[in-house]
Amino acid sequence: MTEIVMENLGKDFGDFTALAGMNLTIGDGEFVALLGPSGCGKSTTMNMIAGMLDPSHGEIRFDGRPMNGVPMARRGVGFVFQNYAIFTHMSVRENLAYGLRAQGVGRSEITRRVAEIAELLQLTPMLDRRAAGLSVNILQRLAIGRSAVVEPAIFLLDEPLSNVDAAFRAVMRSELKSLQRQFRQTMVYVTHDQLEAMTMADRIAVMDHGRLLQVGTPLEVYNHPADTFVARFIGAPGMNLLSGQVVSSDSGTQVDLGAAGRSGPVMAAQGGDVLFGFRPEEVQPDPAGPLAMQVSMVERIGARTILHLVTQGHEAKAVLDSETPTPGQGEVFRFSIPAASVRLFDAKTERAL
Amino acid sequence: MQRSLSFEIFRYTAIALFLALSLIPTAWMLSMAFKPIAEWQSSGVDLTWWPNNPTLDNFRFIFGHSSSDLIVALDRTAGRPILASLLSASFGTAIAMTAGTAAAYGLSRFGFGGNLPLALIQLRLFPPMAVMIPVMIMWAFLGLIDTWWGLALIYGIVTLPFAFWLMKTFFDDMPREIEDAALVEGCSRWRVFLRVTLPMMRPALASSALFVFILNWSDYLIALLLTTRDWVTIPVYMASLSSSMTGQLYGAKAALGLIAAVPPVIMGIAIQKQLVRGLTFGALKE
Amino acid sequence: MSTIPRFSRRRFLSVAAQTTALAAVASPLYLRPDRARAADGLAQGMTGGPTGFAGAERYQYGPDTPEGRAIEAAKALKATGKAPERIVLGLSDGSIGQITQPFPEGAPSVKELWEAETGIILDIVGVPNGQEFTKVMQDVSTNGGGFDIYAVEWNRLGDLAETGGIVALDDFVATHKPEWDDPERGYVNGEQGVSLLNGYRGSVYGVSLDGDFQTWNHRTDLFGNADEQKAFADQYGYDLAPPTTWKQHDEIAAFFHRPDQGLFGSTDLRNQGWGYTNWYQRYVSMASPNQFLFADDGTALINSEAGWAATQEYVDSLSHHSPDAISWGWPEQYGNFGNGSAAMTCAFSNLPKFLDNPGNEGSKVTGKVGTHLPPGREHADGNARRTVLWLNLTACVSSQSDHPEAAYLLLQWLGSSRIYSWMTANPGGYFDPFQLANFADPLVRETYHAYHMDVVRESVRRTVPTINYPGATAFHNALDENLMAALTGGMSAEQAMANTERQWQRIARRVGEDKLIDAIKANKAAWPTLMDPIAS
Amino acid sequence: MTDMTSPMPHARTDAPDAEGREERRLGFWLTLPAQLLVLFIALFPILMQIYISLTDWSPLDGIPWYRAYELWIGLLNYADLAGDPRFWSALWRTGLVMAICVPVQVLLGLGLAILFVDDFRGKRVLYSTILVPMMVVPAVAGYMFFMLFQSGGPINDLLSMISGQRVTIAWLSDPDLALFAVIVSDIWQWTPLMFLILLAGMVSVPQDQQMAAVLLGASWGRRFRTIVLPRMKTIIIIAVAIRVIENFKVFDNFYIMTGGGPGVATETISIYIYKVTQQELIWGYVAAIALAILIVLSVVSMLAIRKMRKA
Repeated sequence: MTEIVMENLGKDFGDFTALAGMNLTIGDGEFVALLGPSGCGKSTTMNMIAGMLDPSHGEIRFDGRPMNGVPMARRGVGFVFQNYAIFTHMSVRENLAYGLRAQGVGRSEITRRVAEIAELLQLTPMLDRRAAGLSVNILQRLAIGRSAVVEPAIFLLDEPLSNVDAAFRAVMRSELKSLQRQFRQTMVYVTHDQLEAMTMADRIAVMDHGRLLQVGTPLEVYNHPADTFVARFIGAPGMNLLSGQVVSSDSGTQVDLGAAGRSGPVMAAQGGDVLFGFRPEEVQPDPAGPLAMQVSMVERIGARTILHLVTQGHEAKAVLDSETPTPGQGEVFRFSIPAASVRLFDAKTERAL
Repeated sequence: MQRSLSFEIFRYTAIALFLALSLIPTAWMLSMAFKPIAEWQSSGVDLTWWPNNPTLDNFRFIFGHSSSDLIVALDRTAGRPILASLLSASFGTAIAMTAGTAAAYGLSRFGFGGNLPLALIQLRLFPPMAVMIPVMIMWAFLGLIDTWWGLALIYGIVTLPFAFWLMKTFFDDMPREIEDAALVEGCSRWRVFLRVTLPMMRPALASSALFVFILNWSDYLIALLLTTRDWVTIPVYMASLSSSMTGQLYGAKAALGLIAAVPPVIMGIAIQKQLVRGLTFGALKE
Repeated sequence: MSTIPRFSRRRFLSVAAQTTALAAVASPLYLRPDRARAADGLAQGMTGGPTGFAGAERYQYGPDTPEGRAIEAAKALKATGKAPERIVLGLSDGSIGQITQPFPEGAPSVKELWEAETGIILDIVGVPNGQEFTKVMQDVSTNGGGFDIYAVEWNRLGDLAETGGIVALDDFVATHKPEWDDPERGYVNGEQGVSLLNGYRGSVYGVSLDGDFQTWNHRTDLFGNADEQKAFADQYGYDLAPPTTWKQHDEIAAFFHRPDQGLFGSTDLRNQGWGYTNWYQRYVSMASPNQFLFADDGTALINSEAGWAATQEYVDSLSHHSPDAISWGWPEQYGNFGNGSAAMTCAFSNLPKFLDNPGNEGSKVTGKVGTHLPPGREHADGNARRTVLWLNLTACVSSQSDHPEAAYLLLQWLGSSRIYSWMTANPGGYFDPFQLANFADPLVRETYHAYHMDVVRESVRRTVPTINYPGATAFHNALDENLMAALTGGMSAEQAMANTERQWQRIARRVGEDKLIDAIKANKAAWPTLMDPIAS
Repeated sequence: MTDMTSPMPHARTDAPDAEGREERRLGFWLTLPAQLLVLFIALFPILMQIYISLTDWSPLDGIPWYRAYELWIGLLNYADLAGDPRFWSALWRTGLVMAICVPVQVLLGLGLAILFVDDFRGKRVLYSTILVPMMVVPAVAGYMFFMLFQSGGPINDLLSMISGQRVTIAWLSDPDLALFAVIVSDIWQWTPLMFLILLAGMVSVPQDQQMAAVLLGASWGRRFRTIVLPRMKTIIIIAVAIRVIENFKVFDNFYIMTGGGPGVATETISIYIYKVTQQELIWGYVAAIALAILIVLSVVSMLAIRKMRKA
């Protein structure tokens, strides 16, 4: 229940800049995901919030209190490690009680709070089991419970789902989300999986190469990527980006995509070279559509079908629901993109236009 | 993790204190090795801590160059004992490592030799002195007394337990998938062991071999009882470095001691990294 | 290895040896090479011996000498193919120099001379000091066969003979006549000396190559210092001089004991394996002419007033020793004395040779060493001054040797007075003089110092043999162990002697009392009876 | 060495096909050399020791060992052994040395490992310097310590410098001090190995668990007690076991420094056996000692292993 403010936060390791001038405010009770590929600086940011790393420059404030130099034990931060860092040589109960004991809480108080948190996390039946050998989702709950029991103001989660197999992730995601709702604590969640970020976070901070690229709600980030990196990174598959030229004609402003044809009318603030972006899901088969590309591969995955499209110099994907009749491999696929779904990016700066 | 300044001060002070004490014997050996005879006196009022007139005479002396007549010229120089130590310790290590690695693999992968872990612990636990009489008789019967190969054989046996235990922990740790993959490729088990497993185990082999070598290299008691003339090892030879002129030839002993430290140091430096990993005995598995 | 075949093989060989020896003498052919060499520097009538230095003729020999006979017999063996290619001699490391280093200037080495004269290679294997017996026992018990000749401590002879590991040399002695008891040149005390050093239960088992009669040394610079003399006389009421009694010895030692100035009163050894040589000296002088260790019936006599008193004195004497005395061996003792850190000490007779030696640059006592007779105890009929024979390398022929006669011939040659005098004069090793000829030899007297040689000869006449009966090792260990317990305060003198007595009884039973009583009697016969006049 | 009841490797039975046969063959051949070496060093010595321990055989008797039956004395050696104060005191002393050396070595090693577990300036050099004693041959160390502990030697010289008055403690001539001195040499020699092993163990304690504990507010001491130590339990047991095993046999530096003396003040079991073997030469008795030790060790080690398996 704390607001975290990062101001011009940066970290250098020698010549290497892990994080450069990060400005981000995480509101009280907010669930923010730090999203980006490995090496983007998201873990560095989190470690600095936790106090494991000292910033090279800039400041972190919790509710206005500067945290620089405050040792991690006194920051009131709960941390859930990638592999949970459960004390496997102890029982579940001992794990849960660890923080309370360390802080010198009285015995009866410990018993009470451990019972409480165990109940909340449905860990009561296994309180006296040894932590080694418990299943992953129990370990996750235990890790959260171990941190939560000392009532930290902030929860930091470091890719907690990366060691979990895909089938189980959905379960764990929803569990995690509901836990966050119960605790209503400020949570910072580090992940490289856009799906996790999209499904759980209130806001997503997308990072790459030590820079914060965009902060916004999942939908904002999805619908209005600030640049081509965000556009490609969010969504599966990511946004199609075809290079083209803005041309003006009688039917309004269009983007000339060369061999693929000319797009329908778009709203463009500038002319010249652009990247023509559209989500694969927005592709509408249209025998009379303005765009045409050759189908190089058809991927049928249950409810959806993914078409891989090529034309000289262009590659794109289209996601159709499986009801829609699809052309065969090698055939030409004609389609259109609704004007509202088109996103244009500057070809040089790759920023959104 | 950041540590406080006071901890850093404590750390350096504690290490400095420990080293100050633990380096005394080594420093003394270093100092003795370069002292001329006049400064050997290790006792009394005119004790010298550091050679006033450093000299290489002690080294020249043990290799047969008598620098002055006052020391009895050596009838045997240190060359041969050094060779004896090198040969017996190296081949002893080779025996222990070969038999130990093979057996460790056999047990770790195929469950053969279930009796070996206990038998080998007992073998190591048992004081060699207590079996030296039958061993002497056996060795004499086999013509192995006073030979470097006889010494290598007993070294190989007494250090076999270490080779076995160390290698077993490595094999237990090693994922089987890689071997299985090679098996699927159609390699025979034996080929997999030689061509896949052993090369992967090179760091483990190196650190185990160093440990075993140091144990063999350090032996005094066994060589004392099993060698007589041609193949006495460094520690046994060292005992003979004394004369009526000057008492114990401490300078010569120190010089030889310094030389004796060279092979372990060289090997230790060569495989410093693996050594640390090798000595965890697989105890860190979850 | 079994007794019977070994015995018959030995017989067979000795018979064969006699035949070949005769054949050799009869055939002039074998003498020819020697004649040719004789022209080269040998004195008139001599057939062999060292050449190339002034006085070499003293060490040369004619055909009718033990050395000459040994060489001729060895050559005869060689000629008939009955001699080995090489003879392997196991020897303390420190002694090897006397055989392998030429001495004096211009001379060959002992080894070179033997090899030149006989054509048999002499292969010497060094054994670390103090390990002689261990190595021999290894070779014997494992049938190692590594040696033709063992050199061991003299009083192990009985033990070793009992193992069957060494051969009796009687037949060879009878054939080749070593003349050890020659009244002019031979062993001190003649026949009796020979049987003491070389014999066991009536047979010859060894050839002595040493004279380790423990001899007392002092520092002339300290004893001659006028200030010291005055201070001493003031304190004790008599003149400072080398002590004649134990009481004087202990007082003088206490007087000079100044550890803070790096000077100890007396540094005779107190460690295991050596310390009891001093106890012996104190104990045996307790009665006139001797306080024996065993009665004739084999009863131990040490657990008595005499034993307790000697032990108490022995323990008390630690007060004028180095604090490290208990852990010092002779190398430390020699090093310390050479460093000028002791007023008196008792050591092998070679101490002055090594430490009062201008060639020994490390020694600070060159020119300052004096020697004296052992201290004694005054009885009604005189002063019983006694010392002991301890260690003393004696060479034995291994029963595993394929050529025992050749090995014996080497020993006869080495151990006879001419070659031995030459060898012992060589400062390069531990072989010490013990024959009358040695003491008189100018070269030996030069090396060992004239002042010392006469004292050694006189000390020999006052020397008590240590235990050399079977079980000698065990007897000494038991004594050692208990004396050490007394020294370190773990036991009273009385307890120590009582304990020793008990252990000795056990050992005696094990060895067999009949064997023991024989050996005790033989040993006793060698004890001196000489009493010195009591100084007024 | 006693577990010879199953010298033939027991084959795994769950691999019935051709591959299984190949595995069995390979497993057999791989373990064979070690089995043969163990058999080689165990079989004859044990049988021979049993045989001669029932006799009064000594090499001094001049009969070879196989004819020792001529000196048959039954169980007398064992009866003697039971009442041999020197044997029991040597055994007790060996235990005492172990009881002092092993904890000190392990604790010192642990302490050093704590200091070395994270990075600091000069770590590599200091680390290598600490390992130096491991590289010195124990026999050589024995000679060095003999010199160091002379009453006028370097150690007293140092003490004199520190205390300001001349110290002449006779370390090696006093029974208690001599034992202290040899223990010091043993600690000096083996602490680095303990350090090496324990550091390896400590480095491998998962960093994130320690971090987690820090974040939960645990002090250094609590973390060490509750996270590091429990994680290192096995490696500490192994380190202790190695030292106990090797320390039980200690000979080299003790023998060179004091020869077991003064008296029997530093006589460990190995030195005692050495002396009985080399000086008293009652080899039937030595065999009885050896077998007694063998039996005791076998029982102890089997119990220890069983206990370790359970844990």
